[in-house]
Amino acid sequence: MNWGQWLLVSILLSSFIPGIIIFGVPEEKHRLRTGLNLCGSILKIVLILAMDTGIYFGHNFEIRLPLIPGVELLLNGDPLSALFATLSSVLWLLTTIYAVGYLEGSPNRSHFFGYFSLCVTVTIGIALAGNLITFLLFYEMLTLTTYPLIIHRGTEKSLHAGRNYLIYAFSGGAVFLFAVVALQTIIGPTDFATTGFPSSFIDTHATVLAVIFVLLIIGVGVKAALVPLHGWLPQAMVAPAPVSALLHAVAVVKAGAFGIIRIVLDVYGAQNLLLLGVLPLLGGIASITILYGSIRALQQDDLKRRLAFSTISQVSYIALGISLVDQPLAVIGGLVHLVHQGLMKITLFFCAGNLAETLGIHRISEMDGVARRMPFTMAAFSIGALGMIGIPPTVGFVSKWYLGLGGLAAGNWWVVLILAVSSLLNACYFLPILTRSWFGKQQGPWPEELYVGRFETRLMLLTPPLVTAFIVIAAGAVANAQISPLAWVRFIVRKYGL
Amino acid sequence: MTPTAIQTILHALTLSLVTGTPLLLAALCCTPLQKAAARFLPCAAMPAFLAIFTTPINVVVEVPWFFMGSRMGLDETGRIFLCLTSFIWFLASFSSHNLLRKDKGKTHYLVFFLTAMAGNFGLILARDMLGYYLFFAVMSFAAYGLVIHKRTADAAKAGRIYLTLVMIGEVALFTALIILAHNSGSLALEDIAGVSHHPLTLILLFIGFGVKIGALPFHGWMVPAYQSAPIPAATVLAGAMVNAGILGWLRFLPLGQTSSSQGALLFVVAGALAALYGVIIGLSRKKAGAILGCSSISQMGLMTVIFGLGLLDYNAGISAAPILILYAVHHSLAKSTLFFGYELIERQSKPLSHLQMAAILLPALALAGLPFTSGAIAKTAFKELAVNLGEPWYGLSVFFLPITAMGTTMLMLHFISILRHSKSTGTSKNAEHSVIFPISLIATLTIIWLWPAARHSASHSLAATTLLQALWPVIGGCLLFLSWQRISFNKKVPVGVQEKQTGFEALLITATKLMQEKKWQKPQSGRLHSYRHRLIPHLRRTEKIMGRWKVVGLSYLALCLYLLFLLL
Amino acid sequence: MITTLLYSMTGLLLFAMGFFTLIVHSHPLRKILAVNVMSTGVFLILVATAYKPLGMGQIDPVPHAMVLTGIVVSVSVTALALLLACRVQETSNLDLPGRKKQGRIPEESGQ
Amino acid sequence: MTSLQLTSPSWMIIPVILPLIAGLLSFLLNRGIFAIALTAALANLLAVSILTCQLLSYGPMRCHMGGWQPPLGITLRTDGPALLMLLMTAVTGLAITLYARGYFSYRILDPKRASQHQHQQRYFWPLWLLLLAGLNGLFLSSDIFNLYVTLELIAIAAASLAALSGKPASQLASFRYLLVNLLGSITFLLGVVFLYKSCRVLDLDLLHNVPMNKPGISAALALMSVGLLLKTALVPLHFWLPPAHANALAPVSIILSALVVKGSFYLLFRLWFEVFAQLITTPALNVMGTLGAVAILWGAIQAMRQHRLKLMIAYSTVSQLGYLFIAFPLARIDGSTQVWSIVIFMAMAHACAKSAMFMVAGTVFLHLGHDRINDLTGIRANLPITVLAYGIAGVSLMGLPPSGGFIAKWLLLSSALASSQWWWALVVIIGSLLAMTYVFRVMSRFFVIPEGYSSAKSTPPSPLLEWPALVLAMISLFLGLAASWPLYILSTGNPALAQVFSGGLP
Repeated sequence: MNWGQWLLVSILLSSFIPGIIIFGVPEEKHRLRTGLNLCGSILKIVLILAMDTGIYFGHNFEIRLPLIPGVELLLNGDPLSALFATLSSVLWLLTTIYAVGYLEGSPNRSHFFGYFSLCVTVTIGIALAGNLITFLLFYEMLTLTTYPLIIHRGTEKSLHAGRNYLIYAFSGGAVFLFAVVALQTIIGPTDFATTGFPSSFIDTHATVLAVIFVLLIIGVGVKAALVPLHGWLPQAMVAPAPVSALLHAVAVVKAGAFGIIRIVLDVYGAQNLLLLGVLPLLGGIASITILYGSIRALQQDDLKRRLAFSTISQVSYIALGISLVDQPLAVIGGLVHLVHQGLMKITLFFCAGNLAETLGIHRISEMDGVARRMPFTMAAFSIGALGMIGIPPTVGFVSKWYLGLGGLAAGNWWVVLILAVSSLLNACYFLPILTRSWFGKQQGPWPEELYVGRFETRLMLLTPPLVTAFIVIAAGAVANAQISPLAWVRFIVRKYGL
Repeated sequence: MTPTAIQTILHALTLSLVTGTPLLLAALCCTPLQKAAARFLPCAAMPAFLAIFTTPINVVVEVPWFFMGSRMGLDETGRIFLCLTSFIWFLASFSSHNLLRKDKGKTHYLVFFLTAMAGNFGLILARDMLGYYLFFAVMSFAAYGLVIHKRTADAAKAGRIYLTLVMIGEVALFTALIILAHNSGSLALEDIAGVSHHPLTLILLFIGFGVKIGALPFHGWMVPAYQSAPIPAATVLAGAMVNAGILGWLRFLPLGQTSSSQGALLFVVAGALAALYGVIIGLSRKKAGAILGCSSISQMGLMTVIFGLGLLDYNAGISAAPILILYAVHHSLAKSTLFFGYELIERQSKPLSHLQMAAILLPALALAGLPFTSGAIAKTAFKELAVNLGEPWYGLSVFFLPITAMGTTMLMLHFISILRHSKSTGTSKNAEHSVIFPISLIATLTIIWLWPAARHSASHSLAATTLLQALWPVIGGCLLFLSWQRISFNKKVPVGVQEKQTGFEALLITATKLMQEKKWQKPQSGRLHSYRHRLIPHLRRTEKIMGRWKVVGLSYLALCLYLLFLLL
Repeated sequence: MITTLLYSMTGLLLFAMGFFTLIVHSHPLRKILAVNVMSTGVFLILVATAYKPLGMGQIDPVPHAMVLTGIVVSVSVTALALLLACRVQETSNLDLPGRKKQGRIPEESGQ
Repeated sequence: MTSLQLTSPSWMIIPVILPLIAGLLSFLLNRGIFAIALTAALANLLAVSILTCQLLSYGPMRCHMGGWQPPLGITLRTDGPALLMLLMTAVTGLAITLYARGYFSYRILDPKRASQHQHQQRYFWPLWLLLLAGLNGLFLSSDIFNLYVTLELIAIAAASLAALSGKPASQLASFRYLLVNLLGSITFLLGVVFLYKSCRVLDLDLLHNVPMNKPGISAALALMSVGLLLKTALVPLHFWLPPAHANALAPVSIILSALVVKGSFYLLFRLWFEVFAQLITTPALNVMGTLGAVAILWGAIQAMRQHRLKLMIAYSTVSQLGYLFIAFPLARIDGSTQVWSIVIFMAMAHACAKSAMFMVAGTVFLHLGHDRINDLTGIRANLPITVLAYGIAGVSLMGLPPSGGFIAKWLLLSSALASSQWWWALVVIIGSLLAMTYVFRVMSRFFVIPEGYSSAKSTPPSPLLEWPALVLAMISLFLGLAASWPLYILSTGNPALAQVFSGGLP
């Protein structure tokens, strides 16, 4: 093994080993557990940054493990995986800090953090997966590792949500498996690195390949919460806030979106898909999801549920961008939204968690004047929300801008229409929250004031959202700089030669 | 480093300071240093003055890493607008300073005020589309905080309407910008020039900036907002921020380089209607702020008409642009002076003196186009434009301008009479702010006369025929007002329009009602559950039957025979 | 040839009878006997297979060995089956032997 | 197929003889029974490992017992599939031995139950060793009558083991179990008789060369098959399995579910695809596949509605056995290359995972005194390793990557799709989803820790109860990652399979 392969393995191990150790850490050894978690996550960021640097300078990271003929596990570091891996690792660090603060004093923490670490390992695995089988492996493991987190509270409601989550996720996984096998029977084993199969297959197997594409998208669409496969997501809100944050911003939903990107860009390739003519289907579903999620979000009074429906809507921007695969600008918009949506949504969920944990606020109708009690939290929330609406200079605008440009370049004016309507709807469900909390008058005492202290809430709960909110603005403000998510996405798109 | 490089850096520094200083102060206001920061509030506009005098025209500073590649610079139009805007902001910050003495929501106010200021300056300096859009958005959203500053029910309602419309404007603008950027292939404002405009873009831009200037279907926010915002805030809204809309049109539909007859018609019709509509609704209002808001709707309508005329063809554009700017300067100065005058009554303990009344009357009648005022110059310029355009525009303007002038006169007199009857609420006798109104007044009365670009129109406005033409509508307006007042004060005209829901609010409420959660919820999971429960006994029974020896034996036999049959 | 056929047919008949009893009757003892009859039937066929008329050559020893082994197995299995049948009657408080329910194992008896 | 002919005694007889002797010894002796059993299990594993090495270096081998050549003598032989099954039995057997030790030495406070435990242990070890000998004999034997004897041996030992628990339900279940096994054996024997009548040979390798043109042979195959199907509990002949497996003692359930059914299936499979391969018709294969598909679905649906953990696991066995049969119709397409690997992988992965699961069920039963699924909450705090083992075993049963079950399902799917028989693939997919449902129904209970549940309530169980389960579960999981090794062993001496592996081991 060369150093590159060691790097890939140690990236995975840097959270896997702490996770395994944490399972054995006694409940009361709080410091040890936190230390392990933080060391692991910081080490992982360092390693991933090393990998990013390597990738930028053209180094090829690859490690293979053949299982049986035609089936091999392949980890591969390419610019796209670097994007997702970096996002996950950075947000993991923040979420860990947040979770430590959030779960202070609650039972079963070793269990929680153990699965938490495994979950991130698996997410990074998805990022690094170099072929469909490896992707499938981590994709299924993601379901397994997130399930205990969703039902962590152990209530009947959470069990019910967990069951639905499993049914959705595994059904998606099963469809995906079926499609992967079918694809492999036709085109043989392929790596993501090959970027699309020879178009001669299109001549012979056009219909089958189109059907397989649809099946693959259904498989990953469950996690990406494309309508009508989104049912599990709002229910999964019963999980603790850090978990929701992780599910929505980093792990599950993003894994699905990332899968769509991989399938479109790497498995099929732009040319083949254009020949097959199935992309409008993806774009259409994505558009419907964007609108449907926003409209449903409007009706929610529960803050986390509203955020959940907002996720459904926002994640489909990625799919929408990718569906215009022949337009580099649209692809840039889709890809960069992967990062941007994660940053914004994690901020929102952190803040929602802070409200619940500090004042017992779960509903929007209870939020009047809350910004006066928790100004920093609400400031972060506002930044996240404005980002979602797409107000410059937040990152949300950058994504929408590129998506719109790409849509026009493809001659699809409806993309711009969808963006406009969705922005309006986003404003309709986010701005009232902001005005209520900042300018509303407090109605009676808070539902359940759990924390009174020097700061508005525990410092470990307050810092992560502030950091992510700062990134939301900063990453937007320096979008065009040499080092920014957008710059990296441009690098990716250049690599694909679009 | 070469001198040019140093110069470039210096220019970049100056230009960044223009927006950076208010932002920095805003940030400081969130910290314990708030008190000190508040003291420096009037200084926030200083770098803008610095930039006006030091930065040469048409220097463009590129900041490629910022946002999507940012470009800053000052061109001729920009400099005029920056001059005007920074002046008004400067005065308003003085006046805010007084306001803040005993205000509880000081922090909020300061932050929003300074942020809006930064946005307003920034958009003037921006030389790329997204920079403009960015600062425009910053300004619009920050102004929301100013609108609802008083936290009354009225303010909240005004804020809601304002926010709704701002959002609609933002989205329209965003869409328009995407189309523009797509068509021009670049983000630089200079590159828009050659782009042919799709009618859709024109409509979108009309909406996007029309919201800011209160163009007709999007005027709903203006009256309640001016009425409920604190006066310094209303001043900047009316004097400085509205110009962002005009500047936006000038930037994105550069006059003299764009022409579209359909677009022209849209702008002219909407503007003319707004000019009349503003007057009509204004007369029914009983609050000074509201009346000024209505007047803004009307005046901005006139500017929309000018802009629309400029869109007719390239030549018209070239002549309309300076007139539009002239009108904007005139209106901003006059309107903010009126607001400062209005502020006096809120500040001082005694009622307005006759001198003060007369002083307020001057800018008010300037708006109506009283001879020897800036208004007369602006109107003269307008008329000349119409003359140049020929029929039918000239004929229409002959008919139209006097009517609006009369209306504005009536409106302004209404305003003055309201001021006269309203009670003073303030306690202050501070000399500091009493300076603001005179400064503003002097500026209103003199600047246009001293302005070289307006010299031509200024001299024309002094011609006897022009004087007469300008005078009779004012006099007519006065007479009409007097007669109207007699009727209305006797009859106590009901103030119906004021309390009604605006169209957008009604729409919003209906939309929310339509989307009741219950209608969307599916009872599916329950049904599935019961199916499952009904199925279970069947499953158990079948399994039981399958466990009987006879059944097993028979299937055993059958299987054996079947296999035999198949294998033989 | 006819002898072999006769024996074989009888063996098959025995097998079939045993099978019928096994699946139709529920008494444990009958079931055990049925299985014994079945195995006897098979042995009969096996013996018949080995049968050669005198002078027609050597008798094949393999079937005989098989039958012997089979009988041993059958005896031990029968013993075990009888033991289990007794235990069933001892431990279960079901009806007396011969009744309809007897010998049929209640479904999911552990619940 | 050429194979090395051995006449001298070889390692091959060790797996048959040694457990037999150890079983007798453990029956006669009063102390040190566990030591004997453990030694036997270890020696068995050692012998099988040596045999594997020999196979890899020399290829398939045959050993004529006592120097008698067939048709008179009895022959043992080794080849890839047989050795993999032996390995599976040896590894699982060792784990079962350790687990049984832990199970029987669990401290039970109730004196009556404790003495019962002693009594059970007394008989468990000889029977288990006997069963092990029978299984090894089945896998090694090359003589079809000998196979019948081993089948009977297994049946006797298994039925006795199933009756050990002493509960009325288990008595009934084991009685029925015995009768069913007898019926199956006798039918098999009838088949053997028919075969002998037609061919006059009993050795499998010799049969291979006999022309298969007589109707008697077909009848023989049908009879033997149906007998074995009954023993393998393929739906609709599965009625005996769940009560027998669920009501037995936990170590016994493991043996029955993981190993015993595999024995008869292995034999059936060999007969169909090796000995009588020329006779097989496509409709017959499809019948098998259909029954397998029905088994997958029916077993899983029944498992989903069970309220007791052990019954659920038992029905899961019914379902998982279906996968083995679904491989039948896929065999026709590419010879039997793929189908062997599917079946062997499935069997191995299932053996490991199912043993782990029954071990978990046993531990939970000891710990709580019941195995009602709805009341399993809170176990996680006391038995973390057990719960982990259950989870991993569940992953393998569901066929999630990278478990052995996944590899098997992957192979199933890819051969189904390659031969354009996508409906089998659909059944496989639905089957795994159903498996997910029943596995996680239990899992979700494990995760819940009720309010006020204190983990200090009970003593931690012996490591012998927890670790074998985890190790077996891990093996089933990592079987997928090391999938090339079993395939390599499988392909040794099998020309068709060796082709696939022409590149050698990676």
